[in-house]
Amino acid sequence: MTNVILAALALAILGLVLGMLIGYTAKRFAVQTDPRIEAITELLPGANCGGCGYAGCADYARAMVEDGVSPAGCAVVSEENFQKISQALGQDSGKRERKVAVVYCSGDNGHARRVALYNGLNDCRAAAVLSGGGKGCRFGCIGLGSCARSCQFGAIELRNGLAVVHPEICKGCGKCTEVCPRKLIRLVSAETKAHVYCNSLDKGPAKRKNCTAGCLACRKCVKAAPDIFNAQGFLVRAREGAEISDELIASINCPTGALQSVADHLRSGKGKEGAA
Amino acid sequence: MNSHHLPAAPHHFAGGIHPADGKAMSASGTIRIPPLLDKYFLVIQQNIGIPPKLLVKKGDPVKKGQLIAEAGGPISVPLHAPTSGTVGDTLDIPGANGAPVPAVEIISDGKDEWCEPMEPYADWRNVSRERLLARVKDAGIVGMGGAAFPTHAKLSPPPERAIDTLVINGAECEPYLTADDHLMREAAQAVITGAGICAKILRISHVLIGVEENKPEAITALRAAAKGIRDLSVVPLHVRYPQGGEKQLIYALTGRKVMAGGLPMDVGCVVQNVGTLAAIADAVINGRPLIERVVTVTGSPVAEPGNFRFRLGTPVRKALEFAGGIRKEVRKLILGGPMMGFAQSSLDVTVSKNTSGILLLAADEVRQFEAGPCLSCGRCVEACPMRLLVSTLSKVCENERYDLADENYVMNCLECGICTYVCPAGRPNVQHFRRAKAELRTMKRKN
Amino acid sequence: MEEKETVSPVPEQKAVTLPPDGSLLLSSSPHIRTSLSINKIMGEVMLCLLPAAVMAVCRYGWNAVRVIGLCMIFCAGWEMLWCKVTKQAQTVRDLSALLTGMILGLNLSPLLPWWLCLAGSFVAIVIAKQVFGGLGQNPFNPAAVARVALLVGAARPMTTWAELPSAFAQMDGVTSATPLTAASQAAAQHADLALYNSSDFLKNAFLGNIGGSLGETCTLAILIGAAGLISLKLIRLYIPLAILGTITVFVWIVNAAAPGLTPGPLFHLLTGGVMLGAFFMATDYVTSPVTNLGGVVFGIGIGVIVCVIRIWGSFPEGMSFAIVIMNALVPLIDKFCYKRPFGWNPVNAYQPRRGEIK
Amino acid sequence: MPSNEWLTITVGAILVNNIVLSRILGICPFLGVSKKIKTALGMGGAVIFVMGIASLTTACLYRWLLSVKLDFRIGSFAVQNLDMGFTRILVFIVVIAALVQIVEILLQKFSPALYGALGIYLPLITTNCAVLGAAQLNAESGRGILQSTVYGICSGMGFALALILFASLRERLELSRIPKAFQGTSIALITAGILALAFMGFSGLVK
Repeated sequence: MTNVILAALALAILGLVLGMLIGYTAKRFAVQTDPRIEAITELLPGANCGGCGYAGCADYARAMVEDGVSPAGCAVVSEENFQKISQALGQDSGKRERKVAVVYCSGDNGHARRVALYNGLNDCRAAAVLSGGGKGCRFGCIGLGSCARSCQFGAIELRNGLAVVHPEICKGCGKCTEVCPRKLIRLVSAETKAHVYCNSLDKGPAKRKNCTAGCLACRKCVKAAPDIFNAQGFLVRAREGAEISDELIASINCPTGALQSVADHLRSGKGKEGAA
Repeated sequence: MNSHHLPAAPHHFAGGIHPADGKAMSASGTIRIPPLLDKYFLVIQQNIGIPPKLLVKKGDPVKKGQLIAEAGGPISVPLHAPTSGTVGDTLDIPGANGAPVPAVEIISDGKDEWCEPMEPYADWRNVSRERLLARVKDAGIVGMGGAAFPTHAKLSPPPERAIDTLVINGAECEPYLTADDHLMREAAQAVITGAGICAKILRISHVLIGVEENKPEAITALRAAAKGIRDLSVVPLHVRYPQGGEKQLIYALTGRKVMAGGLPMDVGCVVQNVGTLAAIADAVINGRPLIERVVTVTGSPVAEPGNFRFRLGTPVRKALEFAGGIRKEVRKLILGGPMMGFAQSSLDVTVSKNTSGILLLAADEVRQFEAGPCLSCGRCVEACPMRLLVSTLSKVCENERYDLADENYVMNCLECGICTYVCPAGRPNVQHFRRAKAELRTMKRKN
Repeated sequence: MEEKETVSPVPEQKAVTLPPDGSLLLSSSPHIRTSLSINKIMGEVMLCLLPAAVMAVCRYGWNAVRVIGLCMIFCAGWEMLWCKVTKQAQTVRDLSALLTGMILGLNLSPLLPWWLCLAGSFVAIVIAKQVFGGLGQNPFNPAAVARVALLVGAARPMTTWAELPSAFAQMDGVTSATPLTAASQAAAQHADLALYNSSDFLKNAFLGNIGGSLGETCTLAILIGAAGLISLKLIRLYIPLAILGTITVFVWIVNAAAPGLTPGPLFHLLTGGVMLGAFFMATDYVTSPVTNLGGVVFGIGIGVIVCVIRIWGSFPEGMSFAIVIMNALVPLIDKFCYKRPFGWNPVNAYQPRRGEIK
Repeated sequence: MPSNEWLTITVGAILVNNIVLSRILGICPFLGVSKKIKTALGMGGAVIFVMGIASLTTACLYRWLLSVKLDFRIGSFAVQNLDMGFTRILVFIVVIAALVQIVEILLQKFSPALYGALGIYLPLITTNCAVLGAAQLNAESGRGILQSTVYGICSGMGFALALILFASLRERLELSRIPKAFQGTSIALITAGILALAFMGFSGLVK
């Protein structure tokens, strides 16, 4: 019994001495860090997608706290956490507009003309310098899926040689817009319900030769709704965030189908794949 | 071989291979001159650097050799009309690397009349080097071996660089191509004269001409033409690709190693291609600008392969017609040689200042890339003339780890294609490295 | 310049038949490629292993056919099964699994039961190769790993040898042990090792009249195969020569320092799996360094480890252990044995000075 | 067979009875910090250091306090033949834990980069079985203080060797197309298993 008591005593003393030693060293050699960095890192999504331009979420959190960078740079974080971060930083948070990526092309294998076969790396950037990977159109989607691979959230689907963004999954981080060598992916307001899915600046006949789904700049849509659509050279664009009803699209009845509602664009690709 | 106190010239380099060269197909005969075409499509930018500025507009009459675009800056050269006629549309045609490029159409009037020529310097030895250099620039001369770098810029190194040797590239190590070989055989005197002009511009006398041993006629012709010229030697080199790579050639001829990321002038050398020299001689002695070049049209589907003196702007479609047409199914159309040339998807590409060959490959000659697993067999490492750790690099690039690619010196890759040629797994190494280099360049530009 | 202004006769204009739209192939340079392929390499290596396999059949008869055949079939089977289960393209056609099976079979005892062949093949193909991602991704030599696993896990069947119908068997009086085991036992008992250095014994070892695994007994057959490998340019000599050289030097030094500890260098070269390992297993592309210098370091490492295990360790043979251990070092060797690119640090850098220019 | 005691300790600790590959101790940091050679080097150094110091301290404690019979009296309270050996594990743990804590604090102060790289794994050495195991093995085999320290350092070196080997392999594995099910820890464990298998070849080198 004495042994046990003695042992306990001895250990207690040992623990006390060592504890004091640790306490002393901890005080003597303490390193100061801002607790907010850790807190904000916790609030960030932790996907480390790099969409904000920093090396991962922790780095961005550090930049927010130390360099006063705005938290709006993170497109992925949820609204709730965004508010919390703004609070932690003592900033006034504004309302953020949700943005999604859109691939401005509808030239899948069924529509776009192939001028050559491509044999090489399965990567758009590598193919872009080789006559654009075989498709005739030099503005459209190359269709090797570099954007799909770059997407952390799996929002891009490669469908019959055309990349299609699923807007409900897309977080708007913008990674795909950087990866695409053709620069035909853009971040637009999620409110936009329809787009002219074409990116070609070629003249009408040249465009027609290369793709049966390109915008021919017939201006049917511009005439129907001049406040929504505006032609820039040989390409028409829908105004971002404009209210476009399905009826309007139906009444315009785009001859090549380049103007489509987002939902139709998602659906039509599927149907064609089944047909092909 | 030379009196200079230089490191021993090894006449070869480490690594390299000798692929089946297919040169016999186009080696015989002489350089053929094709008849005049109705239309030429002259790509406006035919040089690396700044594009020239177009001086003519649609409907303007032009004479053969007339200036139609002036140099756009120091690293730029002017462009001249290939024949007489009128200027047509300015339009986009497929460029050699796939992207469409602006070109100007010249509609021939069939007379092929020369414009007022530049003053011929028949006695070039007594012309000042400044005037010679200006002539090289005015004649629109670029490196005709493939790089298309403006020659006048190469011939005016910064004053702090001491140049002592002019290295002349007659190696023509690319398989299938015989354009330089034919040029050296038939216009050896022009090559030697061009070398003399360059040497005078550079204020040096030591000239080394490297020619692979498999071109004995060219060596004989050059030696005959160079007879009696002190300090100029024609050096036979081992037959080994890429003997004509700048760094490899300098090493083989002088034993000097150009530092990674460095330029030939760092080791006191200036390298010129034989075709460029012949063009320089023509420009100086006859006062004629660069409007035509020797092109090899070859490959098993070509009915009558050979070498042609094509005007710039000749569409490949027409070029193939001159060569007798196509006699079997073509799988690949290549501008340049098979190792470093560019595959084309259209016959509308045109001959430009750096087009050394038009090569067609039939289906049975093309082995596609398979992207098999790297066995780490080391054949690529053994063959790499830049001594890169290709197998590791290839895997690193496949995983898009460009940081590691940089650590493994991917920026030193020549893109000569040897590693891809020897790879039993059929991995598209060169494409990997090209992509990695492009990515790294953008990354570095960003930072 | 001899300018030719005359236009040469033009061939009559033949219509250029164009390739149909979209049939031209676009790819990055180079546009020509060697005719070598992975399955060609594997097939040629198997061809080079044939002499050893034939000798094994001559020595051990149907048992040799059984073990080698079973291993090849099982290896190919496991590979096919794996590809099926993981839903990927069948890779058995690259012949690498068959080659692994063949090497594994040559590394086993002729009396090994079929289920151990099955287990060994499983270790080689699935555990040592496919879980790492298949051919080209495995850090360890599959056959060597399988042999090590069998040696450790099934020591008895792995070291039970058939009665040797040769003259030497009677001479030695040991029928159930390889000369290596016998020699190491003899050394432990401080017995005379002269027998193992006799020219008679060495001749038998060279011709294959000794006990051992199927493929490793006949040095002559392996050397014939090795000559094939070299003449077909399948391997470079750096690795085998480094291994053999290291073993020779190491054993020679040990012999000089402590006579009676182990038989001479020739004994060590001619017995056990040294020859088979040096030429066919250590030179496996995937698991050996890519540079020549790296190969030498790799070979020296194997040689030293083999000798240490043979002379002082409790296993009589250490070739496969040595190969697997050095396989683990290959990434480090590749890292440190790589000389930098051409012109990175020119030894004979030439810097022309102003005064030298005329 | 090498009979020299020091050779036995060093070769035994580094190769034959490698603390990771043969005794399967310290697997957590072995798997955790082996992703990069650089961090593996740092961790290896830390382990060598901690093991050396821990072995030294614990050996001293054991030699002079725990393995001897104590006689002492405090006032009227007298103790005779007190054997504190049974508290060995407790004492070792407390001492090692405190030691590592101090090392950690010092690292954070003087080498933040290394601290960041080692991250969570430094506290893990606190109660690491490899460190404790080395101390225990020392106590069990009755080695002297110097021998114990050398053993501790060599065990650390064995750990570092295995770690660096493993890190270089994992750097290579990172570039491999490993099936998804086997990525990460599972392939690391398989690799470690094969390595352990190969290191069995060294058995019998020392008794």
